[in-house]
Amino acid sequence: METLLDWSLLSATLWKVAPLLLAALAGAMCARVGIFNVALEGMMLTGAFTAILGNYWFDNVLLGVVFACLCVGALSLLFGYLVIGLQANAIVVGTAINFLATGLTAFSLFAIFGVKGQFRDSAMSGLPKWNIPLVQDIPVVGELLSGHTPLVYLAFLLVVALQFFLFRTVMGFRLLAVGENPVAAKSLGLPVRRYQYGAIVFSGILCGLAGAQLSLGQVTLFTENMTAGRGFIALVATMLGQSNPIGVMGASLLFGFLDTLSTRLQSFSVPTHFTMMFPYAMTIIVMLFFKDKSYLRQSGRLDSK
Amino acid sequence: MAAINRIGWNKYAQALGMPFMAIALGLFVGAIAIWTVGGSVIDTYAEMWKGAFGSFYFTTTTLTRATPIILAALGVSLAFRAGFFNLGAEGQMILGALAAALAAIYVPGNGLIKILAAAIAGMLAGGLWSLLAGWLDTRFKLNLLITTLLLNYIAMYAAGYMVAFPLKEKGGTGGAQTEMLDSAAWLPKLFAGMTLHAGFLVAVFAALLLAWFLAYTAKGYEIRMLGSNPLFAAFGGVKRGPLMLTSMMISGALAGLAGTFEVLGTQYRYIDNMITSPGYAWSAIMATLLAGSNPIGSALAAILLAALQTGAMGVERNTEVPLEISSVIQSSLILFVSARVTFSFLKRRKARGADGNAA
Amino acid sequence: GNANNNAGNAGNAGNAAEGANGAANSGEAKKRVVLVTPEKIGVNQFFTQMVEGLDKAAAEFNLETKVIESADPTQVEQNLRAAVAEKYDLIITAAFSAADALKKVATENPDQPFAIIDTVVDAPNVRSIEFREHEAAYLLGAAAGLSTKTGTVGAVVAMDVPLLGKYTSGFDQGLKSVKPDAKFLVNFVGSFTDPAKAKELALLQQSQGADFVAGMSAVGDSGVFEAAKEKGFYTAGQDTDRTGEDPEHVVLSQLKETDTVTYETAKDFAAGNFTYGSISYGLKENGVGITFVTAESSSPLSPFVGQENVDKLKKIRDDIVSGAVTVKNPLAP
Amino acid sequence: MLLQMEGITKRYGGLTANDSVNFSLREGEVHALVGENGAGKSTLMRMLYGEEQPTEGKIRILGEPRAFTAPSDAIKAGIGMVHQHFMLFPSFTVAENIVIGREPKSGGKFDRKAAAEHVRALSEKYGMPVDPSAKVADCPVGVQQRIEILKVLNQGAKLIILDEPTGALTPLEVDWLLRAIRRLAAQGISFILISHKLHEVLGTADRITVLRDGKVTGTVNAADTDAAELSRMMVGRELAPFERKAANAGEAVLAVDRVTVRGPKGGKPLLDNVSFTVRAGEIVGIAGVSGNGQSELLQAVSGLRAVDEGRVALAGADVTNKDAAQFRQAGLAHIPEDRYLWGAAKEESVADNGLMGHVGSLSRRGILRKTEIRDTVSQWVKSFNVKTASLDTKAKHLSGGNMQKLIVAREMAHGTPFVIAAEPTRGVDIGAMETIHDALLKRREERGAILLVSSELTEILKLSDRILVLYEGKIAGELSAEEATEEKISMLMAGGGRD
Ligand SMILES: Nc1ncnc2c1ncn2[C@@H]1O[C@H](COP(=O)(O)OP(=O)(O)OP(=O)(O)O)[C@@H](O)[C@H]1O
Ligand SMILES: Nc1ncnc2c1ncn2[C@@H]1O[C@H](COP(=O)(O)OP(=O)(O)OP(=O)(O)O)[C@@H](O)[C@H]1O
Ligand SMILES: [Mg+2]
Ligand SMILES: [Mg+2]
Repeated sequence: METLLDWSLLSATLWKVAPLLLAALAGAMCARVGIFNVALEGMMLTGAFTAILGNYWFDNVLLGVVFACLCVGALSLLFGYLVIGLQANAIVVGTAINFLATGLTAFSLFAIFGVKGQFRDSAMSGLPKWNIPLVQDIPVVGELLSGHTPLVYLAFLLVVALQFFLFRTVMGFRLLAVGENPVAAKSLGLPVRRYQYGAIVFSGILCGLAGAQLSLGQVTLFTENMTAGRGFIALVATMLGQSNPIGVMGASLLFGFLDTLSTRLQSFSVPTHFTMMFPYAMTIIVMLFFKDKSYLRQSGRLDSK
Repeated sequence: MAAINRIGWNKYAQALGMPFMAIALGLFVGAIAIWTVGGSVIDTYAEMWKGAFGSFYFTTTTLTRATPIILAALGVSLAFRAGFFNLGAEGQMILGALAAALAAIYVPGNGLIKILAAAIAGMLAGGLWSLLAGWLDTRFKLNLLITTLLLNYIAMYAAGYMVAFPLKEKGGTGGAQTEMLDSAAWLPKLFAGMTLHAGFLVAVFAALLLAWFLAYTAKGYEIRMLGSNPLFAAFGGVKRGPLMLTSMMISGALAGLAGTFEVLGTQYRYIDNMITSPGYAWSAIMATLLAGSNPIGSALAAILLAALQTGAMGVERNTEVPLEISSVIQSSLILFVSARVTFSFLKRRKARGADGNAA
Repeated sequence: GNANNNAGNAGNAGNAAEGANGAANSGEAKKRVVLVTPEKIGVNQFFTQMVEGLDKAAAEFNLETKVIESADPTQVEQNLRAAVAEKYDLIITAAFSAADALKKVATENPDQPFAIIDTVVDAPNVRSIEFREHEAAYLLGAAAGLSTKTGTVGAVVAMDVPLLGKYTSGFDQGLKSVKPDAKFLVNFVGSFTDPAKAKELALLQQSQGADFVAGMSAVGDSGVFEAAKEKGFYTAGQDTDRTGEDPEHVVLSQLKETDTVTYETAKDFAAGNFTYGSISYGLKENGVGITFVTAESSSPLSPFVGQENVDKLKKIRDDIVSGAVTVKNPLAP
Repeated sequence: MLLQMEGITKRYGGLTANDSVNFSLREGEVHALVGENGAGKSTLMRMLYGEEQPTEGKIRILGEPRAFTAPSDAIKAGIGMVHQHFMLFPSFTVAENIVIGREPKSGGKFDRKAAAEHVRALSEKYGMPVDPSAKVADCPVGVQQRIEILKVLNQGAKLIILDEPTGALTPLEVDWLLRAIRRLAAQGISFILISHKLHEVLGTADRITVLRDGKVTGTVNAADTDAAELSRMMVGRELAPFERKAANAGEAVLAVDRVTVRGPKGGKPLLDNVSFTVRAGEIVGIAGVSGNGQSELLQAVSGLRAVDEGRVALAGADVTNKDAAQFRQAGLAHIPEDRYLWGAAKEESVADNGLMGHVGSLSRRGILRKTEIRDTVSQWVKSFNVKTASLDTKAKHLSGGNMQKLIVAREMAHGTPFVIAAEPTRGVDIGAMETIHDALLKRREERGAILLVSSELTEILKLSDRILVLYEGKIAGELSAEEATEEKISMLMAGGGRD
């Protein structure tokens, strides 16, 4: 019972990684066009709120998710306009958007639902859990892979799709070009800004999905600040995964795994503060074993423009 | 004349002028938010102003709040200027504050000795924590952005553990906090009955000193060049490794000092989350970026951000506008200041006028 | 849905009261009471209940009331000072994070009456109100011990901070008092606002054999409730009676009557018999408790607990009140 | 007429970069554009390419007036531009760089195989060999130049603008490029060629237009003019005849002893057992096709790169594997190969760029002496005729040639016994070249030891007392000033060493 590693550990990792992964992919798309997106946290929070709101208004989970994507897409458009259109510093704008999201969701919660802090409606149904016909009967694998919400599967599917998009399609190729050398891309006549806006809005949609998975998939409720720092972890996962969809997935899974492991460590009378520190410390240690690619180092200089 | 130009007052004037119209636009967006909740726009802004600068007391409160932001922003500015994107101000402040509290409690001696010991301990702790990230970069090529972010969490939990268990005050109310400092170790207040403490003077002095250091000293010059083009600096005989470690160390020490003054000047003990919950570090990073890493500009931006926060309290106390809307107003102001709307507007209009077509 | 807490300034109870009673008492100046919270009320039941208690007192005793939320604890001091400057007749604040600021402000303003809830500030012009949550937690632990079938129970706790030790330690004492060999699992969320993580931890404890998992994770408790509903185990809430949300699985609630306490404070002040010094609320004073044992609940009693256990618990309660059983306060020196 | 630019004026605030410029181009013509640094050549071309819009004037293509608001418009009109600073994606392959914008695709999928095939065919058609699957970052500059031209050709350009295409090429590559231009022109493609090297221009162009201070001073047929006339039109004066006194070399200042620098694992050494000395009062020229170890040699004798074997001594001190600061202390000044990579901080002011390396002498107890700094730098700006608005202008706003002059001034001012001059006149106009050459010779008179590396053989021949030729990391031969000829050097550079 008190073993450190068991199968449910991996299964727990898988489902709770989904919002993280979606947000980290969002970060990766932005990084690919040369924008450092620290607003992931705020966008995810907005997604979580609007997903619940949409579900409540339309009484339909799917519409709830779509509504979240639209709202966060719009928010990311604001982010894009300030950063690309008005040349504002991405980190300042991102931080301000995080702040805005905290205030706006809390306020709307009160304005719309008339409650403070939390909205929960036991009549509301969350995202369905899909059991995969044959897979679910395989002993261990079934437990691991079956019974997740559609967004969990979508998250992993998106990894493959984005990997394909970036490295196999023409549009992806041009997007990479825009990120690698915007001046050259512009002189070639590529619509640099359009690509940047596209990537940002898409990342907004991904954050909408991430939020929806959190508020309609993981649980079925909204709480002020319920992202609880996941957006920042996603940011780290983006960087750690070097903005490669597969790499980002690896980093997110690593985080999820370390986090699950850290809760298990709580039962081994390790002080809680240290178990909570564990994923972060381990990540630094893991980084020692992965050689830093130049791309990553450059992203560290995306800074003070 | 020449001398004036040399100091670059023009640049400062511009740095101040540009955000001005942006603030106006931000206020406009905020007005929409206030209007939607049925508040009076004029009253709300009046209360905001009063809350920030409306009386001598509130002005000093704003400056008190600005003090840690200024110091941390200076640290961040220095690192940015040297080309290192140090996002670790939070962790550095936390450890600085904790170390300062310990020194002030346990170092024997009179008040002055305690204060000095606390300042040294705070700066050392913040500096070393920052140095660790720098060292991981120079020695193992670990990305500084990631490590500084991660080290924040580690510092936060480590300090949390220390005050929740081994260093928790005896008896007391059960809060995760250290004992209260001996009142001898409290920083003197600048005015009776006000919160503003001597740390503010140090912060102002540090801003001037850093501005002077970067513009007028050889090391400051080397740091600027290192940040601007590291290969050029290496070519010219600047040693990256030691210079990086020094600037990270000083950057962290300034953040540590920010934490120290929070302990010695306002809280008189280390309390869990006392650095994180007011969001000092992110404010500092914003202030730095708003000012383009210019020390004086960062200090002014820090005061602006602090004013927005204390102003929000004024709105909270004296109007029916909910607290959440204050954060909406605050963030829209920041968004527009950051965009330097005026600047881009003018630029575009000019471009259009010249070309006769939209760019 | 949740109760409409009507917190903050959005519905200013003072003005409402004025509208209702203004004509009747036009001659006499109303007493003005302000509540300064040390942080955003947000998700914190503890504060929302205080606002409710204050609103109730305002309506009943013709008070003008006001709530000031601080954005973070560093702002309490300026808000307290502003409240003094505004010449409120009574300034109430709460929680240990306001204690230092209050100590300072109270000392500088010796003629201003203050009250602080949930911690003690030693000053002649301050009334301090404390809770002995560990007593209620003891009862909850005992209830869990009496009810569990598997011999394993758990608690999902917001953070590993000393203050919450009152809950876990009390629970543990109660549990062991009725079932010395019971297993008590404790996991920490690391946040007060993370229902997803709380749910994950509850599921973990269930998989480790717990059939009762107490929610002690503030807003996270909702996540614990969801887990209980999904996997069919039992759980309990905090502060207010939350059994109504899902009586089948949320079988108990540990109560902390901050609303009553705030109400009583305002009432005493309105009636002119306000006293200073420290008051402690425990089981004896009915300031804390658990549903079905110390307070009625509109929800049906779950068979998991059962009337027989409730009766045993009532006995334990009486023993604590009489001093026959002492619950150790982990924070006591 | 394929192209007519009529009365083009471009103003930047108060500065007039182009002043009623008329310029035309026929089909299949090579039309060269020459002029001093900052004369307005690039500006004129940027307007043609849609990167800037003229303040006044008209552009006609085949007689029709056109307005280009973005490069994409110009590309559509069949105009391609190869910028002086390449516009490539270093981490992409050659094929990817060439086809970008018109990628072969199958249902949205980028068909990289077809791209490689297409590029192979393209490079055969135009006789420009490239390896489609190589990464651009790994390609030598000459190949990168080819890639740029192929890219433009692939876009279907009928009019190609080349802004100083030969600046970074080796003589062989230059030769090859110029012949390719003639060949393509014969196929009907038109070229505008910007260059500071008059012999290239005279040998390649059909017509030559000279710009001075933004105005056209004349358009002449290449066949009817010569270098002297062109330079008179450009600079407004006759250049002084060049004179060089015989060498009188003294003791060794730089001694390189059996230095080896190993390359990436398994590969050949980048420098293989290289020994030579540079003595006081002489200029030693290093020639070689790029990629044969010049860069590594420069870095090894300036403290920017560690050596694996051997020793380096500077002015009597052993400086093997010391860092740049210690080299400088021992007596090194260094005009770097790549001015923007090593030589300058673009975002900083002219004054700050000038200060680098002089911090010690221009500060007292760690504090900068601002007045002296400004006096010193403005002295250089004056003596080297650096065109800059002020000392506070950011370096990125200086034209490349002016930046180069500033760097030369800064490094020569050190007065060190040893000077490395790597490509000292790359991208500078003929007037500035004269100034820089004079400065180097003057230092030689003052008994300085100078190591000159240049891809311009004429420059090497003109300045050097001794010439060393590097081939595959080894010294393939040494020639004295008297015996050296372009042919002999070229032969050594190509590996035909006299053992
Ligand atoms: N965007 C701009 N803003 C202000 N001035 C400019 C701008 N672009 C060019 N100039 C100025 O216009 C003048 C002409 O520059 P241009 O680049 O055309 O020179 P050039 O002939 O190409 O010089 P070089 O031989 O050094 O390349 C220079 O004085 C330059 O400083
Ligand atoms: N924003 C600007 N403000 C002022 N001048 C500018 C600006 N942008 C470019 N310039 C000027 O435009 C000119 C041309 O720039 P460009 O990058 O084309 O130089 P270049 O032709 O490559 O230089 P060179 O050929 O000398 O190496 C330079 O003289 C530069 O000073
Ligand atoms: Mg040019
Ligand atoms: Mg040029």
